[in-house]
Amino acid sequence: MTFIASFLSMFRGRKLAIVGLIWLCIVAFAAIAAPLLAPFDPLEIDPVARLSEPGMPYLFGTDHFGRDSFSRAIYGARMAVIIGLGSVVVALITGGLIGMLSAYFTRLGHVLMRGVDVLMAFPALLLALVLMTLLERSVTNTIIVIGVVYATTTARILFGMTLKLKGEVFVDAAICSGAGHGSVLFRHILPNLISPLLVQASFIFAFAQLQAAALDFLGLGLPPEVASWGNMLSEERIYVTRAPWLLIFPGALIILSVFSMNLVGDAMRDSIDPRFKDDIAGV
Amino acid sequence: MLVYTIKRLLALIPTLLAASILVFLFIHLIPGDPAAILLGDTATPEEVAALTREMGLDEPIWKQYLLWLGNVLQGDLGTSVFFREPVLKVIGSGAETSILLATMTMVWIVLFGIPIGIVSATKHGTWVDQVTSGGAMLFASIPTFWLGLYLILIFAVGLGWFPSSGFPSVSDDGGWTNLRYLILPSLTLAAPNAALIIRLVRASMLDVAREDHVRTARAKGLHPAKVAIKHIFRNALIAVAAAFGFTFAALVSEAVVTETVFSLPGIGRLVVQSILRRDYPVIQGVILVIVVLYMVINLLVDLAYARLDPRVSLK
Amino acid sequence: MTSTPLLRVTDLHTHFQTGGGLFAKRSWLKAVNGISFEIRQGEVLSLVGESGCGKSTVGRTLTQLEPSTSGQALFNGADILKMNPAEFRPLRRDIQMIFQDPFASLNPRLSIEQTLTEPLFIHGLAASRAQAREQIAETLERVGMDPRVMQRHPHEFSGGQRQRIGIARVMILKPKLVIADEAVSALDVSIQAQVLNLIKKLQRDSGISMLFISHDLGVVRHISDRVAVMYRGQIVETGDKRQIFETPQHDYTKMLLSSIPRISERVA
Amino acid sequence: MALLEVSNLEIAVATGGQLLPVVRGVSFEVKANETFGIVGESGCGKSLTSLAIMGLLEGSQVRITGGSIHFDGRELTALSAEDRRAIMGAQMAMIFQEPMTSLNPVYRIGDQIVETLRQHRDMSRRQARDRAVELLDLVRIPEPGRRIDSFPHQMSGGQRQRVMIAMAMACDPKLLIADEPTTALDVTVQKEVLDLMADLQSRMGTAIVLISHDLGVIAETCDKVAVMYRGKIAESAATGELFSNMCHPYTRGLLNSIPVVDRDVEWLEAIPGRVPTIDEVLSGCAFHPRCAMAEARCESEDPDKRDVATGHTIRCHFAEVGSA
Repeated sequence: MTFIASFLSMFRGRKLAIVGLIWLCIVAFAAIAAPLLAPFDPLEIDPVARLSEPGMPYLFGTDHFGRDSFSRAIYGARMAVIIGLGSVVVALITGGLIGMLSAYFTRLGHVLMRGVDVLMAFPALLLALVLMTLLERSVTNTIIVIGVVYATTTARILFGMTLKLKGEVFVDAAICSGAGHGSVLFRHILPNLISPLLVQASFIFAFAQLQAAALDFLGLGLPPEVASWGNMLSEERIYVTRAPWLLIFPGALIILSVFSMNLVGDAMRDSIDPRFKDDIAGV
Repeated sequence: MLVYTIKRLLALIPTLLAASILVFLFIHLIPGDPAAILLGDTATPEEVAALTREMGLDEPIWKQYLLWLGNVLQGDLGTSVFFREPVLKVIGSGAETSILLATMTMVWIVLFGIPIGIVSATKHGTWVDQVTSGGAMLFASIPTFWLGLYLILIFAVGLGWFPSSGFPSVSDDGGWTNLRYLILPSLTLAAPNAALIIRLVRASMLDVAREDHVRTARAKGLHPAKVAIKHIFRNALIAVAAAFGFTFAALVSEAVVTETVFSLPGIGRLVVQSILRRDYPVIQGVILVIVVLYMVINLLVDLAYARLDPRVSLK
Repeated sequence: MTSTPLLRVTDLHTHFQTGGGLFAKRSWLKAVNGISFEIRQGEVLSLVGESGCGKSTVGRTLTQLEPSTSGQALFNGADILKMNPAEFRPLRRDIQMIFQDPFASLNPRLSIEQTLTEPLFIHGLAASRAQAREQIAETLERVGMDPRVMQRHPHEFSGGQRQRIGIARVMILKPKLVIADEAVSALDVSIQAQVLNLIKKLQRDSGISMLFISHDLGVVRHISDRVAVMYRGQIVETGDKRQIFETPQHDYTKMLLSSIPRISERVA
Repeated sequence: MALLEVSNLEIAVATGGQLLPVVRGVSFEVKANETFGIVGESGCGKSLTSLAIMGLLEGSQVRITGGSIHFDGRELTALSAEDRRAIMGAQMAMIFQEPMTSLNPVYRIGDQIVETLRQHRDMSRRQARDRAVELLDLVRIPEPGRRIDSFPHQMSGGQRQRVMIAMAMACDPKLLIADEPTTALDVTVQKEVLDLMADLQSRMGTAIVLISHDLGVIAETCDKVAVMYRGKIAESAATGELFSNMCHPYTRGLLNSIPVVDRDVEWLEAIPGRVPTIDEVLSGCAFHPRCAMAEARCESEDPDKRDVATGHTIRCHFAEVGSA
């Protein structure tokens, strides 16, 4: 309970961030309850109703296959959450471990961080594109690719923060008490990294949406039939003059969700340890 | 300074070598016979056999790498499957567009990012700050291609102020006025990056404003505007300069998308098309060129950084 | 006084690499540059000197927070500088350290009980949480704190209280040697006096030996039996407290003593 | 007529929608050529008082809520921001606790001194630079002609504090405010800096307000002293008078808390309890929870200021001269 209370206290006096948080809750709800909320099957084609305008029964209109955009948007929320959380998990676990261990074990760190440096010499989307050319288009591969791209930045950030914590007096004190490596790393260092990691996670979640949408747009992300906001934009972009709503709705959903996540991340960042603020790569 | 630059250049070599190994391995990671991959679907078995010998594909992999590296150092990045031309020439043909696009974008980023960032920081806590920094965050949340599409829809299709796609070279008819083809793309590309610079200028200035020496500057009786520019912004610039390396990386990433949206004949679109055409030699070449360029730019950023911050020793 | 010293340090060097890399020449900062001293059972030896003289590095080297470059430190006859971390670990119970900054020396995420339980479990001094709690309560009382504060976190305490908790963490292990690194320097004068009295009382009651590192000559005179004056990585003068403060021999000691602003001169 | 007259100064911090008083009813005077010391522990309001006089509270969460600051014939609290700036750095200058961070790291020290000079004096670059060399020489920086082009990080803490003093003295101020100027320095360097300040004062007749937590520094350098506790002046007197006839139980407690170098004391007479934080609500005399003399009255009634000897005032219900 205290955790939730302290989480909510970060949003005191930040009306916009609260709106963002509410929007994210709506997206999360839509993602979980998609089959119950969607009036149509997102893959069902209705050739008669191609490119219908928003109204009844097609709230957001239909695309050029005659699929219901509203239902696709709701399933798109599910995809957004899956991609976002998936990338966060991949990035934080691989990047986090590499960064933390590299900072703590100096010799190992020398080697590992050099490797991270090399990967960071590849601009993010380019790295993602190259990896996608090697892999098949699928949800899992998209998550892995975006996760790997942000794992490098996460490793850098965690490296810096762990290094700072390693120099903390309370870490020296723990060592003097006889604490071993495991205890120092996981009992004394890691708990102090949780809040900055959550902030970093929120920014990765936001960036991942944009990256996934860009990959979809370039035809190198999710398989085209998957209902994602990026695919909705990518598939229908040639109809932009005839059916502008087909781009307005998914575009607005992406922007709102990314903006909300950034606002939430920003609010959280302001309440964490000021020493770590500059380390986090966010908006 | 020169000694420092040379040292830094030497220090780049290990990273470059490691990166080149990754780029080299790229071809080998694709399932199938590398020679067949490099020659494309239309290759005859004789051609494949010839290239296998030429590249030493029957040799151990480290020998292949050295052979490849030797060729790269001589400017031979292979031959495009699609264009049947040297990769370097293919890349060169996209260079003009991409360089002009990047330059124009940087101009917008500096022109919008820095002044708005300064205003946002000096008006900290007021509605001006909320609108500018909130607006910046909103712009950083818009997918590049979506923004591009709507700019085309409004300013090219609707108002007809700018051309909607393509880019004739400045050496073609129209000369430098052809740059108008790049206005919408460069604005599209600049928007999220300028937004990040606004946020960064603001955040660094707010950090610097809390430092002790700013209080000293105020105690001198200086005008607040002078304190903001000469003491706060000048010091914040150190952090901002460091971020320009990342901005370049972001530009490269987003240029891929932007050039595709606006159908610009640049390197970014070349990457995407090459991927779709399975023109692997070109993909490999472009990645290598971009990685080298990125490292050089980071080096330049570091040198600028050293000039901005006298505490960084140039030894 | 003829008994063997608890700690005998001989020609200790701790150097830090300050420059150098792939293409640069290495340079060294000789923070501790050949010092020798000994601490007898139940004795308080102060290391006094100005910032950068290397006094803190001595303490950090003796607790293996920094690796030594050369020299010998015999603790109960065993050279602790030669030990690897695993060999040294059981000895950490005997050699404890009080740190300067009470705001940084406690892990903000752990409750006082968690902080104080850890050393007990590591060294096998408590078999159960209940047993640990008993010892913690007793130690907290010894350092002048209400045992009921156990469940609280560091941010709920003032600087003086945190330093008491830091002292409790040390005393709970019943060490043989305590290294106090600027243990009262960060505290306000009125609180500094309380903590200084506490340290002196605990030291007297338990008869532990102490290496007291400080820049404050007044504090040093108050707490020590013997004093070693450090300057630029070396000890320039060692002696009985009286001798150092009343008949200093070395010019540097004399200069230090004459630099201190004194209240007595203004009292008519 | 005193150069600086602070009367009934009230300062408050705005936190969470309310104003917490942090300096309450502080009054004192400083004459030309005089050094006035303010001593106290952390959070007693001594630094905020000095920042308020200098005019550096503006823009922060802290503001002056009452009282007046009269300086050289003008009421500072009533001046416009522009008029205030004309005084800052010219007639009134300040040096701070942290010499390592008080200078801008990206500019050469000469340029930072020149900036002050050209802000207030009609000088050419050349003239200002020559004057800056003179000033560095004045604060005993060796080879001033060469060191003027140094960056702050190339100097030691003591040298940087000298540069700060040179910068502060650049326009011959009438008042120098020094907020813990030697706290971050080693004792040997502290002595040099304090000697330098005293020397400059005797040459230029500058009035000095010296803020310190160190009774020793105060005793050696000040003509008059105010001891602050929890935002109020607990005791104030000429330095000789204060140290020979200490009255207020807090002042005496503070003195007895200090371990001295000249004699052995078995146990220090520490003040019990802890230094109150600014958000604690304390009724009556703020010191009563820690005071050995406290009676029921102290808990309910805040003592007014009263004289115990000529120029010697205290805020305490009971203490008298010689009662210790």
